[in-house]
Amino acid sequence: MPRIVVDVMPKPEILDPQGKAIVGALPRLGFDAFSGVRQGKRFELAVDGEVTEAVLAQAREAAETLLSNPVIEDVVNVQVVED
Amino acid sequence: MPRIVVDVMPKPEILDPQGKAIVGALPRLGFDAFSGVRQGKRFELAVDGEVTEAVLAQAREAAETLLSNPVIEDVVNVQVVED
Amino acid sequence: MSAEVAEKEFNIDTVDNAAASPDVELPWAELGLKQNEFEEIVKILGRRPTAAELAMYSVMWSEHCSYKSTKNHLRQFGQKVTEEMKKDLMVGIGENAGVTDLGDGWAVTFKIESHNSPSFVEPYQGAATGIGGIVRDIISMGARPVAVMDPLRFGAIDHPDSQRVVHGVVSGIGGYGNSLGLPNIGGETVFDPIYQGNPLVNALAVGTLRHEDLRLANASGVGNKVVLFGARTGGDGIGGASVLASESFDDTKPSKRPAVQVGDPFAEKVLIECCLELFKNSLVEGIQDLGAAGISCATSELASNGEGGMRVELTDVLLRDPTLTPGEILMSESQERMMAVVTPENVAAFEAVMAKWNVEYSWLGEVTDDDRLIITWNGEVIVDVDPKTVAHDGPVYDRPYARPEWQDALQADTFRGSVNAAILPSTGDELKAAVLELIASPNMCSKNWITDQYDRYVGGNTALSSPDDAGVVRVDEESGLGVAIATDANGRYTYLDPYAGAQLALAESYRNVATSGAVPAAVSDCLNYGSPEDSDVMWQLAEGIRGLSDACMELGVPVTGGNVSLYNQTGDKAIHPTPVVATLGKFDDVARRTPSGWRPDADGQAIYLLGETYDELDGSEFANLRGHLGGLPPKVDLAKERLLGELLINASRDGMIDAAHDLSEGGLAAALNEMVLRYGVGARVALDDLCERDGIDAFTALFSESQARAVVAVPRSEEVRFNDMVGARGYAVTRLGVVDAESGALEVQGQFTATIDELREAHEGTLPKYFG
Amino acid sequence: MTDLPLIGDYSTPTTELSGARIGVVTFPGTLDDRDAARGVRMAGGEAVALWHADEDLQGVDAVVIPGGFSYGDYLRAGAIARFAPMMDRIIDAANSDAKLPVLGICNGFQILTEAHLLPGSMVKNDHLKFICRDQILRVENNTTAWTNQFAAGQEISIPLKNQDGQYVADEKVLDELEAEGRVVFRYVGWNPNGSRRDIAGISNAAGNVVGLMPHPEHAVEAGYGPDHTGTDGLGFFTSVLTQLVGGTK
Ligand SMILES: Nc1ncnc2c1ncn2[C@@H]1O[C@H](COP(=O)(O)OP(=O)(O)O)[C@@H](O)[C@H]1O
Ligand SMILES: [Mg+2]
Repeated sequence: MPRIVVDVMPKPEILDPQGKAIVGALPRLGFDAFSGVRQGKRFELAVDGEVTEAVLAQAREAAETLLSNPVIEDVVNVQVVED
Repeated sequence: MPRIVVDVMPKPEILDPQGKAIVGALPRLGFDAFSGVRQGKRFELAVDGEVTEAVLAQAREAAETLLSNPVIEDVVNVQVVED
Repeated sequence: MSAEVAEKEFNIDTVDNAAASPDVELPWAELGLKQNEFEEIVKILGRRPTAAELAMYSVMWSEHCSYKSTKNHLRQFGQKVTEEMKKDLMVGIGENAGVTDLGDGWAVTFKIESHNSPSFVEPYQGAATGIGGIVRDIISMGARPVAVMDPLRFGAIDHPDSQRVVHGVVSGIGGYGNSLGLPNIGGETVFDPIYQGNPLVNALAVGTLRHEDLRLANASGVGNKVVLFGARTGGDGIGGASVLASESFDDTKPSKRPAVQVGDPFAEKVLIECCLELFKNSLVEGIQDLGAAGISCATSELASNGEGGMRVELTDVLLRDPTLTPGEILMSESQERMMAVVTPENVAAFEAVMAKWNVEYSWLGEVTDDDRLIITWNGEVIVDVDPKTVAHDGPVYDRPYARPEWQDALQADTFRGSVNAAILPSTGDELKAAVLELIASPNMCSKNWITDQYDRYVGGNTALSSPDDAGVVRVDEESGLGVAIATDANGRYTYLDPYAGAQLALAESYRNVATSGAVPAAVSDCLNYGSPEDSDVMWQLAEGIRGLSDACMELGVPVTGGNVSLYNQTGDKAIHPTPVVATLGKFDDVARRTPSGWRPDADGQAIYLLGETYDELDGSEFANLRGHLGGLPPKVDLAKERLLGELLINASRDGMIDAAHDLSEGGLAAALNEMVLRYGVGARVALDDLCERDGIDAFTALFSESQARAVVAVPRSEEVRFNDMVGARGYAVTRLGVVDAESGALEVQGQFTATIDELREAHEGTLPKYFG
Repeated sequence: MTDLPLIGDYSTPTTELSGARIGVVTFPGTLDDRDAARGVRMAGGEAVALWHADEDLQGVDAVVIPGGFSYGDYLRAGAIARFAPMMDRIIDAANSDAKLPVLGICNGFQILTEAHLLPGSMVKNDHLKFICRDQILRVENNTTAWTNQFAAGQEISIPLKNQDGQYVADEKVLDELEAEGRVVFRYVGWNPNGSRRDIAGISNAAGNVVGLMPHPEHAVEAGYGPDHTGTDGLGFFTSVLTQLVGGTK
């Protein structure tokens, strides 16, 4: 069954407390290769039938209106994935 | 600057209350094309220098140990993204 | 629905099939049954069980559901009761939770339960679903849940794994409880390496109801409908049952079932409101929550407690995972589900309530006039049992027990005997350093880091909560009628003396409730022990139950329900026996509750110590700080506890005291510190009279953990009355000093002065230091 | 809400403020609706239950959107609630000439930002933990519908309890809020969640819509508020009743 993946990330200028906590924890665990971390959300929308343009348009609109808050977040990706 | 994206999703057999809440809301907003939603996490790890195999290996290990909880989540993707 | 299900390729093991194929190998051992138990099932049925029946018996006859190792002992809770103790008991042991009459048509129900091993595997979800489960027990009595509590035990504070467990458990309890709108009014937090691989996460919920709203879990009335509502059924909590995956018992197809349950607090919140609306409109005849053993438990208990039988079609269960087999559906422990019995006339009204709250439901069957529980799969009978044999007639064992060989040596190893007296603090400076060390220690430090993560305000009825001795909630806003609850246990005491330790747990929670001003009325307990198959542990358990039941009788408070959690051990090493005892007290008006510290306007009030102090340091927090555990716990004197309780309650009723704090772990040193820090108001005290009267030194006065003691603050105008009251009852009392709002310090005259800032830094710094 | 078994029921006190009808919205995951209704009643008003799925404002004179977890809030606090039919009515009424007074508390505040009645948004507390404590606030603007009974600069103590309480907005919006006096409350002594510029609550330009993270409804009755004595939250409810009776609505 095809799925549509929607990725939402905190806007770069908004402080991301979770990302910050992870950045702090990484070196303590011996991971020293990363200079920053940001935590966003990944949604997988299951589609029963075919992913038509109309379905994709719905996904895009849902991403902008419900799945993200444009004040603090950007939709960085809306993409069809086939299993 | 290159980034490594890590995607983490709740295991398919595990209840995903977040996804459930979204599935319930979508049709009320007129989005009727989706039969299921699961909500996971997307991490973007910033790398200062080059993404070597060693850095990628660190990202993979961090994904499995810190960024995901293997009891209830799967790492579905670890991938380099260049801007 | 059925069409879709019919496509599933299960090897459906019907009752006919079972009768016709007696020799099929069944995975009873993998499901945790013993050979004799399996043979008993065959005898009961007169044939081999079907796969679904095997699933039901195996979960219902597990230790967790059947109490097979403890049943013979637990009986004492029902036997050691007087008529007087039964007077206010509306529902006793055996139902989902006990119910106690509060007066004015109000009743209260409360229960404590464990969620220990799930919380070690996945601390957040384990703790969260622990709260979820106990709250559903309360709803199923027809009550509105009004508060929760969380007695916790973790491993060593500085062990690396404690980070994972503490963060996960605390945020899980908060994350679930806060989302339900239930104030957290107290609990316990203990750190001890003995719990490292086996933390204890106990959860308590309390609910209130009008008498007429009382509901019981039984299915009566032939033709009444059986409905399952709430969350859909998934494969949660049946990881161990994967042998049932194909139900053909060829384990070539291992199924992927989540061993951990994930909670959905929003679904539970909606379930609470929806059930209350059902109760209010009298739409259900019987109701049962789904917890351990899921539908197996709900159907067999409803059917066996009712008059008739029950017939259920299992393909009508709404599934989250369509690959589940009948056996798995019966065993699933998916959260946030309830089962109810509804008369045909009420079906439409029931459905309207579900629609309003957007809750999914499915009608599964109905109450029948025979005594059978019959479960079908697409019409074919896969379960045909006498429900009593599933729910109530499980195996019962008289496990062998004996006083451990090491017990005498342990009790002979006293603290005084083991430490060089020279290292004990004696000068003022040494005593001050010891007090600061004590109040900063993991067990005695402030638990604010934890309780600040819990909502204590929601509902607007919380009259006392952490750090006071008991949580107090108002039940009736008009009259102020309310309840107080405290939970306690000291695993070290119980390890040293399992009988006395269990009594001490009761004594402390009883004392805490009385200290708040409430009249102790009922008890719920969660018995956390190691493996009952170990005769040492079984002895601890037998002694614990005997001790607790004797003490309940003596204090006149009945046990109304509880929970047993066994096999709490890492390898062969059992945890300390930890019988967590919750005492519930009644308030005619919570406005007269007594807080555990004095306020600035108490300046000049007299500070009194009630009770006597003996040289009792074995098992104490001070001994623990010095790494010692041996000897005998403090002496139990229940007659004194009762008397002390009466004094504290009377003093509250007659307005003779403005603050009271009982003495327990950490003794007088801990109590004075906590009373000063409660509202940041200092005090001046002297220990001389106390030391002289009781023949002890200042160190013992500060750190002994003698029982039946409390510190109170008495307004000057009440001193004569207070002394008369205490004197008339012949209770030991000594004036320690006065509240001093100006000094900003705790001064122990002739010994030391510690500023409030010093005390606060020591007391409140510990948990943030370790956990951030 | 009120048609459910409240723990005890008591009648509305009769004061000169009674008569005003204040709606209290209940979503399925709302937790503090009973408390908000109690606040309204203790101040002398009549609390009217408003159900999220209904479309009828029942002629209320003002609305409180209380705290809780509206629809579970797993996605973002208030994200789904903002689309409820009752919210459409409230948004219209708040923006209409009548300028319906609306108070959003905690989750209610989050819903108001999601609904764009108030600017900015809330993200997780900077320390990432749920926090419940008594919090001191300074009343920075005492001219709104919900704060007119406080003195300017008055410090009040009410409970704070949330997980996603960190107020964020871009610098331009923040400067605008400051310049227009729309920062209504600021945290004093300690910023409990990392909110920009210590902001605890804001209003819209007209001052009829106010949102804040702390919980005035948990500080309306002595014995059950901060430190078991505080009743500073009552001022929110007397403010709106005073404004309504004063005919300034
Ligand atoms: N995990 C917890 N959850 C809620 N409250 C807690 C927790 N741990 C401790 N507390 C509270 O902190 C206070 C001090 O605890 P404790 O020293 O065990 O009390 P006591 O000795 O009076 O039984 C009590 O009010 C208790 O309810
Ligand atoms: Mg106490």
